Amino acid sequence: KAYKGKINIDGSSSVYPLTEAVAEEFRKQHADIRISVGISGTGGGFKKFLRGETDISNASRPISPEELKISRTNGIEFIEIPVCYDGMAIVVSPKNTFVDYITVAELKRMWSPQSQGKINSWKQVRDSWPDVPLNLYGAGTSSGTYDYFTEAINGKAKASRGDYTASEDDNVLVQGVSSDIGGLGYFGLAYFTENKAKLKLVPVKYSTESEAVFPNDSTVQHGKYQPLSRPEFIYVNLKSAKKTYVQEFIKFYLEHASSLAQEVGYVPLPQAVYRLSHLRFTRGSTGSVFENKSIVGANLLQLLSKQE
Amino acid sequence: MNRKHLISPKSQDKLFKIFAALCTGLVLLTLLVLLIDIGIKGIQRINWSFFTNLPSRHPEESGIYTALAGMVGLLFFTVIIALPIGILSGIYLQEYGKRNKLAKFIEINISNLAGVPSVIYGILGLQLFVRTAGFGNSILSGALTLALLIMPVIIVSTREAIKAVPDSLREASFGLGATKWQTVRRVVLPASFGGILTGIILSTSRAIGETAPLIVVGALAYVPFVPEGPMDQYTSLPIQIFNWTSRPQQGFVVNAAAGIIVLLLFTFILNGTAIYLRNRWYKKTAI
Amino acid sequence: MVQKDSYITEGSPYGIYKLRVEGLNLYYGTKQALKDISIKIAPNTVTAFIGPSGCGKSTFLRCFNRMNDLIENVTITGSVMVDDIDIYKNMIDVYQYRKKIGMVFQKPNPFPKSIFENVAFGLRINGESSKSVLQGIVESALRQAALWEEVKDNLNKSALTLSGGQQQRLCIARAIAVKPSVLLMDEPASSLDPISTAKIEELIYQLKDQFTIVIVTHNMQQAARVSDKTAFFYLGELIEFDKTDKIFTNPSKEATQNYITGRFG
Amino acid sequence: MVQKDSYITEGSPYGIYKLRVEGLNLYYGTKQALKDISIKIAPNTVTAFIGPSGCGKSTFLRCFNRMNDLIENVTITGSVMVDDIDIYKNMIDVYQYRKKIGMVFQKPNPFPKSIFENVAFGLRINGESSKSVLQGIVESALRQAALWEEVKDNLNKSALTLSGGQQQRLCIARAIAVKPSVLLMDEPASSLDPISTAKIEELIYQLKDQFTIVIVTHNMQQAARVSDKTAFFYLGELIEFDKTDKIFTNPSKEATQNYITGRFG
Amino acid sequence: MNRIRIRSEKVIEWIMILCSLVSVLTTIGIILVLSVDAFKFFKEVPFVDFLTDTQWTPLFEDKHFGIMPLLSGTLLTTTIAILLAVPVGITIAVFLNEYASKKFTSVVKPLLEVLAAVPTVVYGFFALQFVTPLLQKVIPGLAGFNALSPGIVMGIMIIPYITSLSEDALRAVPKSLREAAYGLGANRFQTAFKVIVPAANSGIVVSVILAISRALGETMIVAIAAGQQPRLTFNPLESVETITTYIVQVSMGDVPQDSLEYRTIFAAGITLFAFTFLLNNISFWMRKKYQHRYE
Amino acid sequence: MTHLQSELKLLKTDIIEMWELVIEQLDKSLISLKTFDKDLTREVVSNEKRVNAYELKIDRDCENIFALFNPVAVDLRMVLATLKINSNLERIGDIAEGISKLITSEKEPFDQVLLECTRFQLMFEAAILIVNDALTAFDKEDTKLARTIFKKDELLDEINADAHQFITIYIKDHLDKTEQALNVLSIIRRLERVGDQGKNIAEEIIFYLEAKVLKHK
Amino acid sequence: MTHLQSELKLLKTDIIEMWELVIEQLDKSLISLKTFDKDLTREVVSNEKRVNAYELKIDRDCENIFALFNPVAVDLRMVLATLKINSNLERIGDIAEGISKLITSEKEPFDQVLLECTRFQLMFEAAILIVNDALTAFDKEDTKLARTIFKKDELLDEINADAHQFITIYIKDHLDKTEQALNVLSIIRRLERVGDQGKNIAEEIIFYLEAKVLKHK
Ligand SMILES: Nc1ncnc2c1ncn2[C@@H]1O[C@H](COP(=O)(O)OP(=O)(O)OP(=O)(O)O)[C@@H](O)[C@H]1O
Ligand SMILES: Nc1ncnc2c1ncn2[C@@H]1O[C@H](COP(=O)(O)OP(=O)(O)OP(=O)(O)O)[C@@H](O)[C@H]1O
Ligand SMILES: [Mg+2]
Ligand SMILES: [Mg+2]
Ligand SMILES: O=P([O-])([O-])[O-]
Repeated sequence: KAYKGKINIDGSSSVYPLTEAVAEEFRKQHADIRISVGISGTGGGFKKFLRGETDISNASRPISPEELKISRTNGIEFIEIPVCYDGMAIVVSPKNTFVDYITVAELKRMWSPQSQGKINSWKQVRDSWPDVPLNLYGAGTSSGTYDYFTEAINGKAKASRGDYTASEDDNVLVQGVSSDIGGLGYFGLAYFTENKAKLKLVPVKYSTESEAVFPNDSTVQHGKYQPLSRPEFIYVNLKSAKKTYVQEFIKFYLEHASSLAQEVGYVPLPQAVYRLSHLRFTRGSTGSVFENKSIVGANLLQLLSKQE
Repeated sequence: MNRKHLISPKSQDKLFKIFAALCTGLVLLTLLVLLIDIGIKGIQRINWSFFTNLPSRHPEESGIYTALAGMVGLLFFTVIIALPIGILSGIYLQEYGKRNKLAKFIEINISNLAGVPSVIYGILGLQLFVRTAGFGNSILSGALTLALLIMPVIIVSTREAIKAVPDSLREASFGLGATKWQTVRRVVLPASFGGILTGIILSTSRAIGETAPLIVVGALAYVPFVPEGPMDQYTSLPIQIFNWTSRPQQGFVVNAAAGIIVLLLFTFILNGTAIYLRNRWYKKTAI
Repeated sequence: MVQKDSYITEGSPYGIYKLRVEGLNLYYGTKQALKDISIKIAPNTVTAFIGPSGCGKSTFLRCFNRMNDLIENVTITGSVMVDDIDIYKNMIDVYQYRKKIGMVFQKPNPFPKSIFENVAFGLRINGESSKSVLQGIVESALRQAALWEEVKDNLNKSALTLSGGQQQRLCIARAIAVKPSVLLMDEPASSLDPISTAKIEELIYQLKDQFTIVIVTHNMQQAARVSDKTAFFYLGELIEFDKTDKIFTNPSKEATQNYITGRFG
Repeated sequence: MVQKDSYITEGSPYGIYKLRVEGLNLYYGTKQALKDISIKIAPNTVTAFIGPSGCGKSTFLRCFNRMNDLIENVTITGSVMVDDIDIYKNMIDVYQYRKKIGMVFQKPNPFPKSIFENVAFGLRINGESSKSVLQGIVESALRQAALWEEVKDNLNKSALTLSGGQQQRLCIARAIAVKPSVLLMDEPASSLDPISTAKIEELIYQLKDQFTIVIVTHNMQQAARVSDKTAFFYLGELIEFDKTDKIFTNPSKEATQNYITGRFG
Repeated sequence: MNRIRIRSEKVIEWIMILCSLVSVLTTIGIILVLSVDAFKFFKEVPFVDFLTDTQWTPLFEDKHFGIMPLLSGTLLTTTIAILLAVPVGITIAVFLNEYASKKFTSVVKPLLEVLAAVPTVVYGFFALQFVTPLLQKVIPGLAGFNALSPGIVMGIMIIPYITSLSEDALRAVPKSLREAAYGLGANRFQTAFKVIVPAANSGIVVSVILAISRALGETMIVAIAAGQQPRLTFNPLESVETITTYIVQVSMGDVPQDSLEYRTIFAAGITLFAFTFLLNNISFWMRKKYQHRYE
Repeated sequence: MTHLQSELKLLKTDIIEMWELVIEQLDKSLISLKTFDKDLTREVVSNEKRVNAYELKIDRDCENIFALFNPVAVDLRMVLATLKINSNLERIGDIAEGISKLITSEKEPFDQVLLECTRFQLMFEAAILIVNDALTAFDKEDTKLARTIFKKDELLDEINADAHQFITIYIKDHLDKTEQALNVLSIIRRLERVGDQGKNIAEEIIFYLEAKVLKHK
Repeated sequence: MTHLQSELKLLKTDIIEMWELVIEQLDKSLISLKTFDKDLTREVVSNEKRVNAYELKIDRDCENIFALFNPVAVDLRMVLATLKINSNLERIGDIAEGISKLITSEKEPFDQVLLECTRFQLMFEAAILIVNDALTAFDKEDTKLARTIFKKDELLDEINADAHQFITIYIKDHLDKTEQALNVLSIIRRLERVGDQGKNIAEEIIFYLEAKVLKHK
């Protein structure tokens, strides 16, 4: 079978469902364009992307300064496109009756590297909680989720205690938390949505004073669920972006991202962001808007338009 | 002096029999539970479209077409690569270098390789084929990795099969003036063909089920097309299953179960063929 | 290409002896298995080698078709002459040479092929592929081996379906098919029942018109029944070699007598 | 607990016959392997079973210690009486019973244990563990089996290091050690060389003072040499049973004569 | 023509030697690939720390490179599997060989081999979703991820290996030994355990060793069901991480190549390799030593 | 036919040849007795060597058959019988030679009266018949015929017993012919012994074919 | 000692017993000849049955040994020799019986002159000696002794040859004793045949021990 074109996509496992859904829909109209979507994590994806092996890289965090450096030495230019939001759900077992909400500070107490081997009981986190052993479950260290969570809670990417159950496979975490009365875990909201019955969602207070917020479409999209909602991206190689079928694909992506994101359990970006992104794409605006900026709590519309 | 046994031999015998039957029963029960568990979960999804559909985000629409194609392609190349090398080295070790140092050294190597965990092969494949040779995440990388993985199995079973050919046949052949290679090709190989074939099939069925090394070489991907050459990307059934099981939607668990049924069928058919051939050939060439 | 050296089946035009061994010594590593053996065997006779286990009968037999070449660490001195040609000294092609010397082993060892292919094997490896030529030779070999009548309707059946005794005759047919002039047999009937054994013995008795036969046997009665001359080996030495009836009625050596009358050990 | 049933070694106080078989039929599945066999064997005699391959000798022999029980699908009718007790009909403990019937097989089959442990095996499984008792019995069994002198200094060496003939004598010692009254031997020398065979035959000749011996053999000469009476089987039937010298000089049945003179088939 | 034939014989032999060398190259390849990066790893991390540190957190802020937690996880799951599989596997082998009817054996043995043919991913989820909840009903304090459940399932998975190989070894014991034992009045149990099993013990030991090395190298079951938390513990009720799990975990993620974190998988891999290498050599040596016993 | 069988057949052929030779010797002796033909007697004497050679050969062959073929049952009895028949025949050969020698040593032809009164010729012919019948019985494996020999032998015994008396009387009448008479007596005794040998042979034939031992019964 | 060897030993014991019996028969015949003791002759006649029984038994045993043990080489020759010696001994036994019968049938004691002129006693003793020597040679496996028998037999032949003449002369002188003379002649002939049998036995012993066939040489 002769294809008109091939698009190689690789990278984040979080973005994967969305890209996959888009690719699937796109294929229905353009069966003659061959798209493959790999999963090698955000970092793994960038590595290939920056070697020029892939056309598009999925990323659940913005490109890092080190990666930018490589892109420059390799002469790879890219266009950054945010595609959706992902809220991170904090979950406990349904058997856990004592947790009503949790503050960011408490999360930090639980997860900071300093707590390693020391904070082993719920009581140590909040006095009113019982002396139940605290078992933590979280994303694998090579995922964008992990990077984002550590940055959002502990203030520094990849800074986390190591003595918890880390899995790249979120179902494993679902299973773990659901059966563990002392368990607490975090992972993408999509996984919670699919496993509501097995898990108990915990609202997060940004500070002791603010109100406890449950993650959902509106709280995430409107930046109320802070700091645990993050944008997700795709990066398009500039050379590839010049090919018409890639342009076709990106156009399709941005047109359908909103509905498909919802379908796969993510939160769509505001429509304006999609439009803006498409504009930036057609113009070929390269580079990252997050260079030297923290992503936590960032307002995409502002950032993107500022660049303009 | 009539020291009695602690438990009389007769009851010893009975007790053991009960215990052993229990063990056997439990293990078989486990198998049954496993199969039923999977069967119940997956059978609803087994239909024609499951085999012809491309992967999809909708579990009901998602099929194993590409995974199956990828698996067949992968196995094809694996076997193409591993077979001649495996069989030839099996022959060499058993027929030629029986006593020389090189053969001894190779033999130790092979017996070691047979026990090396498959992840380690994954690492080897990743470094050697994916990265150093630059084959990337292609069928070739996967096939080479799997080929190395099953080669020891092929070599060992080839040797076993050849070893089962009595020396008397070789002597008969030499006695008739045949050269070494003539003896190997016309007498030893035909006589051990059944055994070799069985070994190949069993090793292939092992290759089918391997997941870990493929994950390590990076085969986890959405590949909605049938690979057309060794350098194409691919996905394979166990990878697809693994992929599905890590999806949040329940529907994919059903898909995974259905995929497992297919995978099991594949392995059973291969194993069954191997058992059948083994019996048939034993009957025919029992010497 | 079928061997057409017709001389080999028609007795030796060379000296009066078909096989001549002079001062043969054979070592496995440093262990001497044969000690200074000399023997002369006339064409168209049956010679039996007898002696206790491990005395070197098989080893000696295998010198005649250089089967010992296949074992490492074997050293041979002295000469083994077949048709007055020293098979160890001269630059002979051992594979070609082996075709002139048929060998039959202790256990029937038919190839797991059809009866026909078994007998045709020796010709095929020599490049003969004409069906009609093969058929002719296979038939005549099977006839000579007194097996034709029993198998002629089943030539394509697997040789393994034959009984032990039939298999052994098939092996003889297979050896005969390449038209050797010498037939070596290493305990050819020791794994067979008395009836099959008797058939093999009859066959040997009939084949000696065309071949020079050397047979190793543990069964003294068998040596007595089938052979013209008998050689008694002991501890790697050839103790006595004489007409079979002489050996069995009046051996010259004490050791031979002790062995055949069962007074040994 | 050593069997002390002294009667079993001292001849039978029961009827004049040690073994009595009446109207025995044996089927493997639907195939009849033994047809209406009746035979009476006196104590302290050596009885040889001869006959062509597959005629049922081994099958019949194994009826005496119910070894055929181990094979599936075997049907037996008729009676086999040992010391006038029907071993199939009565509710006897087959394992206990087998201790009274020693068996020696075609191929020497020592356990991969020391020589001592091989001989002591039968006693050990019976619960005997006193070293001194074991030692006494092992020594006397080995002496009876004419092996003691050869192994007394190496009782702890693996039995597998012995030669074939020695292994077979060890197996006899092992069988003797549990003090059976009957010894069954299925071609006990067929895998041995003539010298070892002669030793085993001598041994049988000596053991008959203490045991009732039944031996299956392919080797008619052997039957002739060792046995007092010979039974000739053919196609599952007992054709003739008579004194050995009678069988070999003047058999009453044509079939027997044809078999022993080699005019068969 | 002879010259040609002899030459082509030589050519064929050389081709075969080359083929055989592939396996040598594979071994060398494995050792090189593992040790080059492991070597670099040990340039940065003292070997003593590697052996003595009780924490393994190379991917975290507070980096520790003690292999002990991974090793303890590996050994723990392996031990559980072996404790289950060896007695049960051998018992079944003896049962099939000595007690069961031929028909029964001919049905059960292939069924058992089916167990070995089930892809390990399947077992992983079986352990996580079926066995763990089941066990939690019996053992109240059992964590969702624990060493026990995958250990058991792994044990079940390797039972067929032990049974199959042991059964082969038992079957290779000549029938004549069995008959000899029965002839001496031994019952089935005595025959089986006093004669047949001792006679086949080298084969059985080899099967056990191979099973151990299989358990050590098993990846997917533990990756899925044991949790992925390196913890120095021998408590089977807690979650652990094995070496293989760690390798898969890292390779599924995005650890940058040529980083210290990346090299940890080689350090871990070479440790695993060393273990299985040792076991393989033991079994190889045993097989060589005893294989000609009954031939 | 097995190798042993063909050896046995050869053996049989040999002994039959010897047998015929022996009968010929007897025939010739008888003729020379009647015709006093000394050439014929010399022929008999010289032919005796051939008989002896046969005996040695057959002995040797029997020994070889024992050593090489281990005959049993009927085969064994055949060889044993042959072995014995062989020495019986040899002895008959000896007797023929002895008779011929006696005839040779005689200076004048035999006294017709002497011959007639002793029923000499009848006896001689009967003896030859016995050997002949034995041969037929052996060749045709006919034990019935063999059994008739015992009867025939009785005739010889009777003649022999009578002859003694006749000779005593005859000597008293013909003192000059004492020597001849003694010779005739000697010949008669020998013929009686031919009958005995024939009887032995018949016994052996019956032993061979029926495994019955009649000797001394 | 192998089973065959013990069987051979038994065989040897048996034939030696028979041998001794035969010698006893001869001895008794000689004594009765000298003493004209008819009781003794009757004893000899009745003992002949025992000799015959021995013959049958040994024949039977040889047959069994052939059938069951397949003797070869020296063992085979031993059995073959025994077989022949057996029939030779039986014939000697017959002769002893015959002599005794003759003595019994004699109405009056033998004429001393007749006995002396024929060197009768010497001959008888020589015959017994031959049988005795043969026994010793057989028992002790002494072929040298066996060879001396040929010489001794010549003496018997010589006496026999002479006896014929003496008897012819004697008859002419003592016509009334013709019958007795004929009987003595008959006994002498028989003794001569004992010598022959002894010679045969010696030949068999040498054949057995040295595998040399001396017969007809
Ligand atoms: N390949 C070998 N390497 C070393 N020694 C050997 C080899 N083959 C045979 N021998 C030794 O050489 C001697 C003679 O062996 P050979 O097989 O010729 O004896 P044999 O007379 O045929 O015995 P058997 O009757 O048991 O077949 C024996 O001592 C044997 O151990
Ligand atoms: N387990 C079995 N199942 C079915 N048939 C059998 C079995 N064992 C033996 N037979 C058959 O029973 C018959 C008698 O066998 P058996 O082994 O008793 O013969 P045999 O006289 O001992 O022969 P051989 O001399 O070859 O040992 C044969 O036809 C054989 O094929
Ligand atoms: Mg040999
Ligand atoms: Mg049998
Ligand atoms: O796969 P990640 O999106 O978690 O990098």
